[in-house]
Amino acid sequence: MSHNSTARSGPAYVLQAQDVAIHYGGVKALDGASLTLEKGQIRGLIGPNGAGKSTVIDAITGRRALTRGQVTLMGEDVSALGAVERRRRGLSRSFQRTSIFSQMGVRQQVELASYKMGVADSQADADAILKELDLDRLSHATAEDLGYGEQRRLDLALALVGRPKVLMLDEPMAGLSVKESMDLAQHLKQLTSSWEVSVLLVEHDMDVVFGISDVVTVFELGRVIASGAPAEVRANPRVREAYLGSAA
Amino acid sequence: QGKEPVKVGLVSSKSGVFAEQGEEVIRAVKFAVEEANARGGVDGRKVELAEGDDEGTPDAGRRVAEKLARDGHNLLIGAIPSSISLAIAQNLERWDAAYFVQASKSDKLTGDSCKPRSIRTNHSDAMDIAMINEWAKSIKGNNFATLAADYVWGRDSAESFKKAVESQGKKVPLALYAPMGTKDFAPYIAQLKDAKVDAIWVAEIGRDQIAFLKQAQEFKLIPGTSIIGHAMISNFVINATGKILDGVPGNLGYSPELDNPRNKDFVKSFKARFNRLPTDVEGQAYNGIQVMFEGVKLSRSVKPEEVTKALRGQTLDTLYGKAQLRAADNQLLLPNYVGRVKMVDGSLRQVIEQTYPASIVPAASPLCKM
Amino acid sequence: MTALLSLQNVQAYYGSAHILHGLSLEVQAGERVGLIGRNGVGKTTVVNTILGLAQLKGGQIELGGRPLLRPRPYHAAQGGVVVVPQGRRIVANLSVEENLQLGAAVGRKGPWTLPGIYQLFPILQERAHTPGTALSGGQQQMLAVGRALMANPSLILLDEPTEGLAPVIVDQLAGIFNRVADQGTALLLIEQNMSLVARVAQRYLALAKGAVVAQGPVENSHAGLKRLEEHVMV
Amino acid sequence: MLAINLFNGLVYGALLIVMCSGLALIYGLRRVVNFAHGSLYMMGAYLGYTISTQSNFWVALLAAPAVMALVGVLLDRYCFRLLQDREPLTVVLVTFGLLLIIEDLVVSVWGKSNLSVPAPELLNFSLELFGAQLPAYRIAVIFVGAAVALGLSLWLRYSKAGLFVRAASTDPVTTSMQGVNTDRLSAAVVGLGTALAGLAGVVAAPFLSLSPSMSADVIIDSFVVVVIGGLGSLAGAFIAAMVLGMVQAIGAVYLPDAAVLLPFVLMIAILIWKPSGLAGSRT
Amino acid sequence: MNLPRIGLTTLVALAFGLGVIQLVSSGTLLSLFTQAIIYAIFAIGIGVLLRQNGMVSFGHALYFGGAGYGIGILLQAQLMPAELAIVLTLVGLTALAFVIGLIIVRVPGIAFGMLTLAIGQMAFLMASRVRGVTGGADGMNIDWPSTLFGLSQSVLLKPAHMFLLCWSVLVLVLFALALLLRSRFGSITEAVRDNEERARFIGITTLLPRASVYALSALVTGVAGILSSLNTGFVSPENLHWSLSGMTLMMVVVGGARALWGPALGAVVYFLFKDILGDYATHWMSIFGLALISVIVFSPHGIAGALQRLSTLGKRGAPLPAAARPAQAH
Ligand SMILES: Nc1ncnc2c1ncn2[C@@H]1O[C@H](COP(=O)(O)OP(=O)(O)OP(=O)(O)O)[C@@H](O)[C@H]1O
Ligand SMILES: Nc1ncnc2c1ncn2[C@@H]1O[C@H](COP(=O)(O)OP(=O)(O)OP(=O)(O)O)[C@@H](O)[C@H]1O
Ligand SMILES: CC(C)C[C@H](N)C(=O)O
Ligand SMILES: [Mg+2]
Ligand SMILES: [Mg+2]
Repeated sequence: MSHNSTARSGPAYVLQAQDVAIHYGGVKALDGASLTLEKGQIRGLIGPNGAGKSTVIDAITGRRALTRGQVTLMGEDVSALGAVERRRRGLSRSFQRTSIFSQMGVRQQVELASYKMGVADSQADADAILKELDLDRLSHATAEDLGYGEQRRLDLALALVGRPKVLMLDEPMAGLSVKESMDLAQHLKQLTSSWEVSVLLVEHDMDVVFGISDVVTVFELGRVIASGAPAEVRANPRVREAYLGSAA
Repeated sequence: QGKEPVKVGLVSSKSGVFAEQGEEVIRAVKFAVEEANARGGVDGRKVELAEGDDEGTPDAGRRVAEKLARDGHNLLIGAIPSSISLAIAQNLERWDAAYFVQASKSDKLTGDSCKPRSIRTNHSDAMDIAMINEWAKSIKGNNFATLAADYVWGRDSAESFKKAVESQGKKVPLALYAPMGTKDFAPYIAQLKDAKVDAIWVAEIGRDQIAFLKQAQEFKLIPGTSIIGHAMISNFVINATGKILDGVPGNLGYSPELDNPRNKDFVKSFKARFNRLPTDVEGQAYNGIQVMFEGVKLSRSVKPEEVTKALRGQTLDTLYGKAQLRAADNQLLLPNYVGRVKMVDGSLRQVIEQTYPASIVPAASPLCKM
Repeated sequence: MTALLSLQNVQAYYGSAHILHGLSLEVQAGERVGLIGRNGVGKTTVVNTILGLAQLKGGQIELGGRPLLRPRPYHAAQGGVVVVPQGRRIVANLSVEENLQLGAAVGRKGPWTLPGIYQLFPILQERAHTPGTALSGGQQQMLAVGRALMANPSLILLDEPTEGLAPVIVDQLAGIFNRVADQGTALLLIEQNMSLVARVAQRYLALAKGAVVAQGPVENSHAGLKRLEEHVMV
Repeated sequence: MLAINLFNGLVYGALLIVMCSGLALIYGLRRVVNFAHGSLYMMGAYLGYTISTQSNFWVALLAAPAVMALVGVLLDRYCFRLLQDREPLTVVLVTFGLLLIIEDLVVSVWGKSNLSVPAPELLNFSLELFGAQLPAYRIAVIFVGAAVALGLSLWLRYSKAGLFVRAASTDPVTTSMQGVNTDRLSAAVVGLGTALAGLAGVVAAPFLSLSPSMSADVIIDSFVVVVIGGLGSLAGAFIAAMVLGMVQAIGAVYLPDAAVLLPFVLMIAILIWKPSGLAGSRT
Repeated sequence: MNLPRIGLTTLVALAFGLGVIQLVSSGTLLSLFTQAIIYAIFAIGIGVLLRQNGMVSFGHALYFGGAGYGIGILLQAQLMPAELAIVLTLVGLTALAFVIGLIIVRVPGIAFGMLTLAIGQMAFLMASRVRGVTGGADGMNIDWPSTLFGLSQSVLLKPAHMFLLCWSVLVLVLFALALLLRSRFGSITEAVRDNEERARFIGITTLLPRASVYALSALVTGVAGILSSLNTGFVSPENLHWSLSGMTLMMVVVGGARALWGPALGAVVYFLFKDILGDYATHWMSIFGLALISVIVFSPHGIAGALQRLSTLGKRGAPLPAAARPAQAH
């Protein structure tokens, strides 16, 4: 599938982040972490607060400039590209703090995103996505009038537009009820099989993470401290210590 | 009765750099209007007055003049600086108005920007300079500096002075222009001190000249260096600066000393009303509106076009005696005066030292095409 | 006996977002209470409501028996209730020592003085004149706790004090919390780290959807910990 | 000549220091860029005029700032505090409204004409320094500027209230959580800032005449100063005020046309490079 | 509003202008209206920037006076017909604004306001100090040719005709803006204003739209500047001064920038009230200052916002349409 340049041996990674680091002055928010995503894979990313989970998403999506490291999307080095360009190439994300266009209509903003992603029939595409996320009844409402859960779904809708190849979700379940979280998790699982989208899922809800991830990575202090199959990671004593505290 | 009233639009400064002079102009014009109405009006017509504040800027001046003119008060008078007069004169046809210049001196007003409906009743720069050319022969010293307000009149004045003295082989090594509204003249004073000239030609305006004189004294520029004032030895400046101006020479636009019946009348009735002599600014303004009234009488009309047309070329009875309004450029040809500030009867005021007849007035500018 | 802090049926909002739905809690003098709950259930909002940073639109808050009608952030500290805020909030342009002096703003007399704090956290004395924000996360947390103690409070509200801290530091802080409490200061410990709650608190309150949904005594045992974790992990 | 010009730069810089320290203090605590600050300066000057004609200049020098302090406290209590949760831009627009009101008030009370306050008798002489005749009053202005700068710096650095002000300028919420009554503190600081504007007005009166345009004359320069210095930073404002004073005094002589633009060029360059200003920490 | 309705409203509005000159014969009143309308267009320029970019400019007089100076200088040079000079001035001004915009729109919040203030003041100072072409502090007269767009000056400058011209331009400017902002460009700029960060993550480059809105707002203001220079035949540094920007900004705030026509309403209200009160109240500034503060405090979206709220209240009888507030999903 990677039609040019740096074809690598091993599995065809859709996304590869190598030794990415972001320092804010003396603060090493991200201190040399590597991650990969295969096609259709869900990778859970967990770690204590401030471990650098959001920052790694920022690094990969181009929201923050890298201090060092490299990001490869479908075999192509995108480290030098801006956030807009990466998004156009299929690298999409949601935000930990809901980030929508609060003064605009629900459908208007999804349709705009769809148009910007170069979808031929952006109208139809917008309607489809809204229906998918059960927001179609709210098409004409202004985003700021939506409830919290609806706003979270709208955030997700904006990320799904244009059928991205890679989706990075920053605590999408935060603030949702247990049932809503479970529904969303199912939904994600379904997306990966129907669209073959690869997902990086940052989440504090362990049941969700361990329930739907194919692989799980654990961060601490801006570095990867463990990575592997869910069961393996769960059993890792270092993880238990870092994440659950010394009493675990 | 039943005749259309004379509707005067009084545009002058109630605020801004020229507020002091504006106050005087307004007082004199109101006085003239009341006096005329008390005597049964002008040409049997009642005189109605409306006023607006030009804030000392061409923009605001133009704006209020337009409002007054469109409201029917289209016989305009009262602005002080040439810049406002120019902005008004430009639009007279558009607003169907006439304008009587009574304080602005810039040659432009009777030169390339002259207008049939705009009439100047005071001295122009060219007239002042013609006089100064004569007078300069008697000024001591060879080296001069000029300090002028950075706008049309200040530039005109300083440049003309320079030309006048240079033609006599004297020098003007330093020419400074301070923006209108300058509060702190210290940097200019520093340069003037440094230039070590024999005298400084000052063409400053309104408040600025008061500030300049005070600060010049603070920094001991004066009395060490003498000052020649263009439009400076005005009552309001003398009053505001105390002894600083004592002995300073300059041109005089009007003086209550003028010896003719018309002026004597005016001084008398003014004194009766205000218990003091009229100032130079008041005299000029009063003279200006009298010319306007004269135009109404001559034309038996209040139409701006007719009023001004009737005046052109006429010889009028003015505060300066009989004077002709030159048809070529609408300039009233007046005698001119050099004076000096002196202590008279316990107070400082201007005293005429020399009078130059109207015959020295230069010919009309060829640039004026009406 | 009157509670140091009491919230009755509190309704709190951020703008039009209704966050606390009839929350009630009480802390008595000398008590050690754990307040637990998942991310976003409104734990910080409890603190913010007491401080007047979230809008109180129903219910009642009392400080030492005195009702707080229109809370402003300084009322709590003046009433002896000091907050160690989530994220620590060390004042950036002040030195370590100045940050501590800021804590003494209310001027309440009591056992805690600058030397006392330095004795408790020797590292702070070493770094007294460096900018507060130049400290590491754990040191900043000590500074935040020290700053709160400088007010000689009767109750400290600790909002996730171990967030983002290495386990060793967490252990250290647990010891300090216990020492502080042993000297008679009441604690309301907001935490997601249940082992810390188990080691410090005597009783817990579990929050969900902006209200207290469960409470009980804390047992510092494996089973007790499991029970606490259930409230946050579900 | 250089001596005189440097001197003039110092005088104007000193005036700007007094003016801008108030502006910076208010910005620091209230995050308000106060468009009305120039009008408050003007009001102080006119008050000073009235008081000094009633009694004398020295009384005016104390009383006018005192009255202005009260005005500031009221301004904070009934304006800035009520609007503290609104967007900063909204509050800026409100201060513009205040500007209109205060200027009208001043014109109604004192009229539009030019007033002047004579320099106090005590300082009505000139000194020969560095080969130039320098008016004593202006020398005194430099001392006032220096005293304000030094006094404020010491107060902020070493007093308890100063500590609270510094803390609240960085993080008002945290400061308030420590029990500092930031409402009262803000009122006091806005009062102080306004008093400084008033002081600047009284000090300026004897060498810059009083007129309704005096506020517009100084406010833009003050903005340039606080922006260059970093909004809310006092040290930055002190330095920037001196730089601006010098640029204006010296520029007026050597580069009369370009000089007026220099401060703006500097301000634009700095804002584009660092939107929070030289010493500003917040964006 | 849908397309036919916008078109219809435009036609009705144009006809209204014709009606006004039939009914009002007072030259004074008409020239007052004319002035109000010119400032209405100016205010719309500032309003567009606020509405589409969320940015407050304290220096828009730059484009108002700039247009006057531009046209004045071109006409003085007598190099081209006046019609072309108008187009060239507007194009030049828009291009200049675009370039300035590319630099300054990156700067957020109040700093942006300060930047615009500084740039505007620089223009003011330059125009006041450089006497050569601009006449310095005296301002310059603008020599309009005797005929413009085939109309002779004397016809064009009749108060009624001048009014009609300005009114029509106002209506057309609003019409054009309404069309433009309904388009994709409108959505994009709205998105960037609402949430610049998110906009980048749906594939929008944010700098160009912002700079374009800035240029657009300058263009609209420039149109007002041209009309003003036609109406007065004069331009001076005061037309570039920050206090003019400030006053017009206040009109925008009073009118409300949420609706396109809000700023225009603000300007008209400003001039009418000033005129009505003018003779009775010398305290216009205080009155306006108080009005301004009250509007900011009590009706953050200005008169237009209040009117819109009233009309939705009237129509639906409830502050929020029921459709917009459904029960929480599941
Ligand atoms: N703009 C910034 N400047 C300085 N430090 C920052 C900045 N943004 C983040 N940090 C720091 O970087 C570290 C990593 O933050 P990040 O938001 O990536 O954590 P996280 O793992 O997503 O945590 P959470 O679970 O709380 O969302 C933290 O210590 C944080 O304080
Ligand atoms: N300033 C705010 N405006 C609007 N909503 C807010 C604001 N702050 C928090 N919220 C929302 O209020 C809810 C409760 O937040 P709160 O910070 O109290 O949670 P918490 O229990 O402290 O979570 P955490 O464990 O992450 O600290 C969340 O849904 C959050 O998104
Ligand atoms: C009063 C004067 C200084 C005005 C000056 N004569 C002018 O023409 O502008
Ligand atoms: Mg995060
Ligand atoms: Mg919290």
